Amino acid sequence: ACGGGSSDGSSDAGDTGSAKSDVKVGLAYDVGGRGDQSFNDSAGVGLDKAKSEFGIDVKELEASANETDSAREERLRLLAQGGYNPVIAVGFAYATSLGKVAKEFPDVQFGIIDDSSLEKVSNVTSLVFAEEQGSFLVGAIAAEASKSGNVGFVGGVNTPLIQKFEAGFKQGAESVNKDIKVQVKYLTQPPDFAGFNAPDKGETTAQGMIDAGADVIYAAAGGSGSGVFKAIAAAGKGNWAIGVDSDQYLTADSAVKDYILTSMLKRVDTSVYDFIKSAVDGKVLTGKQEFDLSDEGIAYSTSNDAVKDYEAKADELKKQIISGDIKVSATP
Amino acid sequence: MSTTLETTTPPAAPAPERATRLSQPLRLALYALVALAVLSLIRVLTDANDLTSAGTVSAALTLAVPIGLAGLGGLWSERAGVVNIGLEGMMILGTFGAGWIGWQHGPWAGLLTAVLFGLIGGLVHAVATVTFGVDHVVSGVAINILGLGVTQYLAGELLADSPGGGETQSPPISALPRPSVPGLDGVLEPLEKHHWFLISDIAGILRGLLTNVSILTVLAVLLVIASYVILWQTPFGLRLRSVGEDPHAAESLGVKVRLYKYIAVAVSGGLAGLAGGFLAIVASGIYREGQTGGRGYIGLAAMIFGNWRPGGLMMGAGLFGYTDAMQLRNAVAVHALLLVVFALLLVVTALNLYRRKWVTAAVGLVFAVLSLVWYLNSDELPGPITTMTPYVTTLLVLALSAQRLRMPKADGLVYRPEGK
Amino acid sequence: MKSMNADTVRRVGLSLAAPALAIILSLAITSAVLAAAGNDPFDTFKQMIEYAKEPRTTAMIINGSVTYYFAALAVAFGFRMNLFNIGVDGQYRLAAMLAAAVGGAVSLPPILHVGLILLVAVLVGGLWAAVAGLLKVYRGVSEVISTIMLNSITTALIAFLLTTDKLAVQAEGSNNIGTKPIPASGQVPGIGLVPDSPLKVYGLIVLAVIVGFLYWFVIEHSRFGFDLRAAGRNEEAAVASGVNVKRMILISMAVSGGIAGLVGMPQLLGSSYTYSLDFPAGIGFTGIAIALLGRNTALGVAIGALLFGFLDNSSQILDLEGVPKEIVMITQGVIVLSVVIAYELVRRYRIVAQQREVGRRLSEPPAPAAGNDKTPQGAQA
Amino acid sequence: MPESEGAAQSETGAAATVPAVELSGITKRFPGVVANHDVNLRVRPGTVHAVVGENGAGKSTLMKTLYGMHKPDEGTITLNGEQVVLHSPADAIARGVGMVHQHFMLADNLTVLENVVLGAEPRRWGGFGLNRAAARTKIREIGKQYGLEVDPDEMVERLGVGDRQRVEIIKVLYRGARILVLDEPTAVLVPQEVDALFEALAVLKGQGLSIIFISHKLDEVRSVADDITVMRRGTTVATADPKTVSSRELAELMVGSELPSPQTSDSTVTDRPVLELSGINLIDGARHLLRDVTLTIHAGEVLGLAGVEGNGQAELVESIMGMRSVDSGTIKLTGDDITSWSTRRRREAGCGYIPEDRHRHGLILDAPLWENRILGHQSRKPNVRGPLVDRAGARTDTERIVREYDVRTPSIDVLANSLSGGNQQKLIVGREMSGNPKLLIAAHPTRGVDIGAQTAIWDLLRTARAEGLAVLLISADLDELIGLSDSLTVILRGELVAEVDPSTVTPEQLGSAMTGAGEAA
Ligand SMILES: Nc1ncnc2c1ncn2[C@@H]1O[C@H](COP(=O)(O)OP(=O)(O)OP(=O)(O)O)[C@@H](O)[C@H]1O
Ligand SMILES: Nc1ncnc2c1ncn2[C@@H]1O[C@H](COP(=O)(O)OP(=O)(O)OP(=O)(O)O)[C@@H](O)[C@H]1O
Ligand SMILES: [Mg+2]
Ligand SMILES: [Mg+2]
Repeated sequence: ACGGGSSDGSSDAGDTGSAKSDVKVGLAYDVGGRGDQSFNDSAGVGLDKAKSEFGIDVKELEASANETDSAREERLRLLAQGGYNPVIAVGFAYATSLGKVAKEFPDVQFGIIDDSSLEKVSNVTSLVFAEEQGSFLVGAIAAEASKSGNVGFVGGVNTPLIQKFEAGFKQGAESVNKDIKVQVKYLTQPPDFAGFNAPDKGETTAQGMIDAGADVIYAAAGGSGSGVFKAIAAAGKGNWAIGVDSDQYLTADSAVKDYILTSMLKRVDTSVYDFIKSAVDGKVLTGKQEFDLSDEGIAYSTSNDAVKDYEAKADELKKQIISGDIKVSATP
Repeated sequence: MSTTLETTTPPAAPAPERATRLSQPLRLALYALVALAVLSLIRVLTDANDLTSAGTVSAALTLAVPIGLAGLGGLWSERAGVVNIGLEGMMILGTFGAGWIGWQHGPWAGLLTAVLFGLIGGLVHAVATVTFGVDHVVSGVAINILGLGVTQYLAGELLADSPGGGETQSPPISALPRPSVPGLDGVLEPLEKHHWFLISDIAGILRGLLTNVSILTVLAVLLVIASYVILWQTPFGLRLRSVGEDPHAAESLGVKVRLYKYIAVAVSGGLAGLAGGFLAIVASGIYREGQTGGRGYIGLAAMIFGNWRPGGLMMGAGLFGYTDAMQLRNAVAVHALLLVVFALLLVVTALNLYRRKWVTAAVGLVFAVLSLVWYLNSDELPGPITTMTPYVTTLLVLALSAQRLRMPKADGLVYRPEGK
Repeated sequence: MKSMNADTVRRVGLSLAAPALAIILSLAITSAVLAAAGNDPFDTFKQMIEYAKEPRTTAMIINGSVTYYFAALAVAFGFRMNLFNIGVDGQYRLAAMLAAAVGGAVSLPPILHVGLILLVAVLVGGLWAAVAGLLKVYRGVSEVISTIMLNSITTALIAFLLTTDKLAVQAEGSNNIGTKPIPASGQVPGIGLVPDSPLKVYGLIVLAVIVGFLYWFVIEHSRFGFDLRAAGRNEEAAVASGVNVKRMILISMAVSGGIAGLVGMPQLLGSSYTYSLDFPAGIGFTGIAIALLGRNTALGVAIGALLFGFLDNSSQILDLEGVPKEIVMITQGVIVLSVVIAYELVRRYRIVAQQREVGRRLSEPPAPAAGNDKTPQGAQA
Repeated sequence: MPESEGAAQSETGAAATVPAVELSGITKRFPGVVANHDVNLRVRPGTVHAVVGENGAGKSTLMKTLYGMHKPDEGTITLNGEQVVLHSPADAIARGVGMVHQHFMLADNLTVLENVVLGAEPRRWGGFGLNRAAARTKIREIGKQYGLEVDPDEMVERLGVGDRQRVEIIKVLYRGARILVLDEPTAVLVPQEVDALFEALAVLKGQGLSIIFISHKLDEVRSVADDITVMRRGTTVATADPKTVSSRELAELMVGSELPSPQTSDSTVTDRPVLELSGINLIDGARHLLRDVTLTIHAGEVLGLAGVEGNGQAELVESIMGMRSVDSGTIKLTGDDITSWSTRRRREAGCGYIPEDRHRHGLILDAPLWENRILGHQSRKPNVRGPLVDRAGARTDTERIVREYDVRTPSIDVLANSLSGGNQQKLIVGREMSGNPKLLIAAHPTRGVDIGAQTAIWDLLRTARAEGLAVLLISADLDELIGLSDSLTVILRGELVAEVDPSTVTPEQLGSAMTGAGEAA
C-alpha cells in the first residue's frame, strides 16, 4: 500500500540531492531520542537521508522521560507553528496529543509512527508496520536453527507493540516445529521503560534462557539487546541471537556480531524517508501506510552468511504470508 | 531463607560489638546449612534446578554488586551521621563518567573517572550538609536532580558525535577480565549436573561464586571487607563512627568532626560512583541514560535492611540480587519460591506459637496456607507478578524478621559546632 | 524611633535576602554552565520568559503546577510528622489507574461521577500508603524502604491489571492500551483562567486550592495538626503528652497517600480521560523536591510548584533554539540547594549581627567609643 | 561574710606555687546573652576548687572556655604559669586539661572502651589498627587504681548513670589530665556513689591533680572543696572558705540576697485514695521490669519513691501515665479503673506529669513557649476550642504561667530551647499544675535547678498538696525526697522492697536500702 520500497543504497532521487527543496521537516522523537541505537535512530537515519538528498531544512526535538501529553502536544505545536511541514511524530505515545494538534493545524501534514488510531484524520499519515510478519519469519528461522527445540524471546518492555513481536515469533517457530518450546520474558513493565536500556538485564535473562535449554534467542529489547548478544556469544558456537529493527549484524560489537544470525528489519527509516519524499514530490502520502513483507518495510536481514541455510524456508513462508495463505496474528 | 547464599560468601560477618564469641559464627553457619537444606529439598521436589544453579548465583552476584556498592556508600556516609539519599545521583554521575572516559581510554580509566565523578557528587553533598548545615534529605534530593541533569546535559555535549554512541549512550567499553579459580569448573560442573540433594546445590553455589567472576566483583567484595576493617578495627573508623553517634562528644575529645564527615561523604560518593561504573563497564558494557534504574534507592534500602553494617548490607544486596536474578532468569524457579515462602512462614508461625503470640502466628499461618494454595493451583506466575519478586521478598523478610534496626544515633541531624 | 525603623527595614531586608540570594546563586550557576557550552545565558533566559508569557504556555505552567502541588503536599504532610513518603509515586499511579477504571466502567450523573472517581483515587492512594504505615507501626519496617519497594510493586501490579483481558482496552490501530475512557459526565471542564489562552486551566485547580487551604488549616489550627507537629518534632514528648503516635503514623501515612491519590486527577479528569501506558510517572519524586523547597508549608509549596512548572514548560522552547533543555534540570537542582544554603547563610549573618549588637551595647558603659572597633572581633571562632 | 578579693589565702597556703589555672578577665557573649563577663578564677595546684552559682550564672560557659570548646571574646587563660590560646578541646587535652560535662558526652551505641579511647587510641598493625587489648588493660588499671570499675566491653547505652559518670572520669584520666573539670558530676548520683566519687577525687588530689568542681549541692561543696568561687550573673563575685562558710551564706552569695527560710510542713494526708496500684507486673522479654507493685496514694499525700536509677522507676511512671501497657495488675484513679485507658484519657482524668528528662519528654525544644503550654493539654481549655487550637487562649494562659511561676523569658514567642534549664522546668511545673491535676507524678522536679527555683518548686508542691493533690515524687536528691514526702517507698529491681518513715530516716540509711545493702529505719 506504499509507494516504493527504497532500501538503503539504491536511490532514484540521487540527482535531486543538490537542488534545495523549500520543504521544512519537523521531527519529534520519543523518549531516548537520537543516539538510542534503535527505534529513534532509525527514524533519524531516514530523516538524514532525506535531508542530504533533498537539501531540506529539518528540526529535531526530543522528549523527556515521564512527560505529560500536554508537553508532547506542545512539542508538535511548536514545530507546526514554526512552519515545519510535514511534522513527524516518532512513537505511539504521540497519538493523543497529535489528535489535538492536527485539528489546530489543518494545513500541516503530520506523520505518526506505530499508530493508526488517527487514520481517519485527513492530515495525519499513519506509518505502521506488520512487525508480527517479520517476527514470524525470524521465528521460523530460529526454530530451524535450534538444535535443542528450545528458543527464547526477550522483550524490552511489556507493551502491546512488543507483544506483536512475541506473537509473530511464537507462531513462526511453531509453524516449523509445533513442539518447540518458546521461553518468553519481558525485562520491565510499563511505565518503567528501563527494559529498553538495560543490557545487564538482557544478559541475565538470556543467560537464564540458555541455562534452561534455549539456543536461539530473539531480542526485541532495544538497547538491552546487546546484553542478549553477549550472553549468546558467551555460550559459544551453535547458539544464535536474532536482532531487531535494524541489521544488527552490521552495527554490533565485533565480539558478538558473528552470533547474530539475522535481524527482523523494521524499516522506520524507510517510512520516514518515503513520507518526506512524498511531501517533497508534492504528492504527500495520507491515511494509513502499512509497511509489511510485501513492500520490504518489514524484512529479515541476510548479511550474516550463516542464515543462508534457512533462507529457502523463510522465503517460502514469506510468499505464503504475502499471498494471505498464512495469517499471522498480532496478539500472543 | 533465600539469604543462605550470602552467608556462605566470604567472611565479613556482622560481628556485633559484643559477640558471644565462637558460638555466633557457628550458629550462623548452622542456620545457613539448615536453610540450604530446605532450599535444596524444595529444588528436588519441584525440579526447579535454577534455585541454586551456578548461573543464578553468578547472575545474582552481578546484580547484587551495584546495589551493594551503593549501599556501602550509604553506610560510610550514614555511619558519620550524614544521610545520603543522593546515592542515586552520584551513581548516575558514575555511569556517565565510566562511559565517557571508558570508551576512549579503556575500562580502568573509566572506572577511575566513575569514582571521581561520584566523589565530586559526594563533595557537593558534604559542602551542603556539613559546611552549610543544609538538611540532608534536601541536599540528597537536589543531588539526584543535579546528577540526572548534569549527565544528560553533558552527554548531549560530549557523546553526541561519538562513533556508535549518541546523546543517550556511549560507545561500547571494552570488558574487564573475569578470572576463575583454576580447575574448579571441571570438578564442580559434573557435580552440579547430577542434581543431587545438597551436594549439587553446594557445587552450584561455589561454581557461581568462584568461576568467571569479574575482577570488579572481587574488588567490590574486598571493599566490603575493607570497610568493615577500617570502620570497626581502626582508630580512624572509630572516630568516623563516633561522629555519627554523638558529634558533640567526639568534638569534646578533639575529634575533627567536620573533617571526618567530609571524608565519609566523599568516600560515600566515590563508592556510589564505583557502583555506577560497575553498571556501565561490567554489567552493561556501555553507558546508557537511565541505566541506574533506582538502584541508588535500593542500595539505601539494602543498607537499612543490613542494619547499617557491612555484613548485613551484603545479605540485603545478596537477597535482592538473588531474587532479581531469579525473576529475570527463570519463571519456574520463581514459582518454586512460593514454596520457599511457605516454608519460611511455617517456621515463623511455629516460632510465634512457641512465643505465644497467637495473633501474629495466626496471620502468618493464613499467609502460609495462601502461598501453598497459590503454588498448588498454578504452574507459573504471570509475567508482571514475577517482576515484583525482589521487592516483595525484601518487604516480606523485613516484616517477618521484625529485627530491631539501630541507626547511628546522630544520623541525619545537622551538626553545628559548639558555640555556633 | 529612627533606630526602630532601621531595625524593621533590616529585618524585612534579611527575610527577603534568602530567596533573593538563592535566585541569584542558581541563575549564576546555570549561566556558568550555559556559557561553558557556548550558549548565551541572557538570551536563553529571555527566550524562556518570552515563551512563558504566551497565554497558552502560562496555562500549561499552571496546569503542571497543579499536579505538582498535590504531589508536594502529599510528601509535605508526611514530612510534618517526620515520615518520608517516597511512595507518593506509586500511590498516585495506582490510584489514578483504579480510579480511571472505575470512572470508565460506571455511568452516573455528572457531579456524582466525578465525586466517585475522586473518592476512589483518595481511598486507593490512602490505603496503599497505609500498607507502609502498618508495616512501620506493627513490624518496625522503615517507611523509606517499604515505600521504595511499594513503588516497584505498584509498577508490576499495574502491568498485571492493565491488560486487555482485565482493565484495559486497546483502541483500533493504537499500540497504546488504557482504561476505558471516562464519559463526559465524569470529566471536569477546564476554566478559562488565562485570558486569550486556547488552553483551559484544569478545573481541579479549585480542588488544589481547597486542599491547600485545608492542609494549612489542619496543620496550623487544629488539634490534630498540633499533635501531628508535636509528634514530628519530639516524638517522645508527644507520647508523654497523650498523642498516640502509632495511630498518628497510620493516619498521616494514609492522609499523605490520600493526597497523593489526587496527583493524577487533574490530568485524568481534565485531559486524558484514560489511564494509559504513557500516563506520566515520576511526579512523586519531583514532589519531594518541591515539598522541601517550599519548606512543607502550603504557600511555600505552591510557589515551589509554580517555579518547577515554569522551568519544565518554558524549557520546551530551548530545544527549538538549540540549547539542551536538560539545563533546567540543573537549575532545579541548584535552586533546591541554594534556597536552603541561602537560608543558612542569612541565619548565620543574623547571629553575627546580633552578637555584634550585644557586644556593642555591653561594652558601651565600661569602655568608651574607642574600644568599639576591637571588641566584636573575637566573637566568631 | 567570708568575702575576700583575690586569693590571698592561697598564697599563704602554698607560697610561691604557680596556680594550675588562672582565668582572668574572661568575657564570653552569645547572641542576646553575656554568659561570662570579666570572670577571674585562680586554682591552686593539687586542690579541689568549687565553683557555685545559680542556673545560668555562667559556670558551664566558663568551663567550656577553659576546655577550648569556644574562644573567649576577651581575657586570658594561663595554665601552670604559661598563657595559652586554646583553639579546640584537642589543644586543651594536649595541655593536660580534662573535662566531665554537665550532660553526658557519651555515644550510646559505642562500647565503654570505644568511648574512652576515642581521639587517643592505642594502635597496632603499624599504627593502622585499633589496639583494643592495650586499651582494655589500661582501662582496667585505671579502674583498679581509683575505684572506677566498669566493664570496657559493655555498650554505654546499657549503663546506669553512675557507671556513665565513671566512664566520663575514666575518659579524662585515660588522657593523663592533670587539671580536671567536673561540671555537676553528682547531680544524678546516689549518696554511696557520691562518696565513691569523692574518694576517687581524694586519690587524684593526692597525686597532685587540680580539680574544678561544680555543684548545686552546697553541703557537698563544703565537704569536698578546698576553695570556693561564687559566680553570679556571669561574673565572679566572691571566694569563700569551705571550712568557715555555711551553706546558707553560700546560697545568699549566689543569689545576692537573703534566702527565705525553708518551711516545715504539717501533714495534709487524707483518707481518700487517689491512685491505687495493685499487683502491677511489667515484663519485657526475659526481664521482669516491675514485679507485683502495689501502692496507694491519698489526696494530700506526697509519696516518695526512692531507688537507684534504673530500678523500674521510669517504667512505673510510664505505666501509670499509660505510655506502657502493663502485663497484669490494675491501676485505679479516684476509684476508676484506668488500666486500659490511653495516656490522653488519663491526663484528662487528672494525671499531671513532670518528666525526668525535660528535653526528651517534657518539651518541644524548637517550638515557642505558648505551644509548649498546649503540650499534654491538647484536649482541654483554654488551649482548644472544639477540634481547633485556641491560640489566643493558650497565649494568654502562657503569659499567666510565665508571670505566676516566674519563668524568666523575654517573651512567650521564644523557642523553648532558648530558656535556661531551670526556667524550662518552671514552665513545665506551671503547665502541669494548670490542668488542675488530682495526681501529679514528679520525676526529679528540681534536677539541675538552682536553689532559688528549687525553693519555688518545693513551695508549689507543698501548696498543691495542701489543696488535696496526690503526688508521686521520684528524686535522686535524698534530702528533697525525705523533706517533701509524707511516706517513702524504696524500689529495687522493679519491686517495692521497703517502706520507711521520712520523719526518722537519714539519707545514709535510705541510700543503703536503695542499694539493697542493708536494712533501713
Ligand atoms: N551556646 C550558647 N548559646 C547561647 N546562649 C548560651 C549558650 N551557652 C550558654 N548560654 C547562655 O549563657 C548563660 C550562662 O549559661 P551557663 O550554661 O554557663 O550557666 P551555668 O552556670 O552552667 O548554669 P547551670 O547551673 O544551669 O548549669 C545562660 O543564660 C545561657 O542561656
Ligand atoms: N546552641 C545553643 N543556642 C542557644 N542556647 C543554647 C545553646 N546551647 C545551650 N544553650 C542554652 O544554654 C543554657 C545552658 O546550657 P547547658 O547545656 O549548660 O544546659 P542547662 O541550662 O544547664 O540545662 P539543665 O539545667 O537542664 O542541665 C541552656 O539554657 C541552653 O538552652
Ligand atoms: Mg551548667
Ligand atoms: Mg543545669
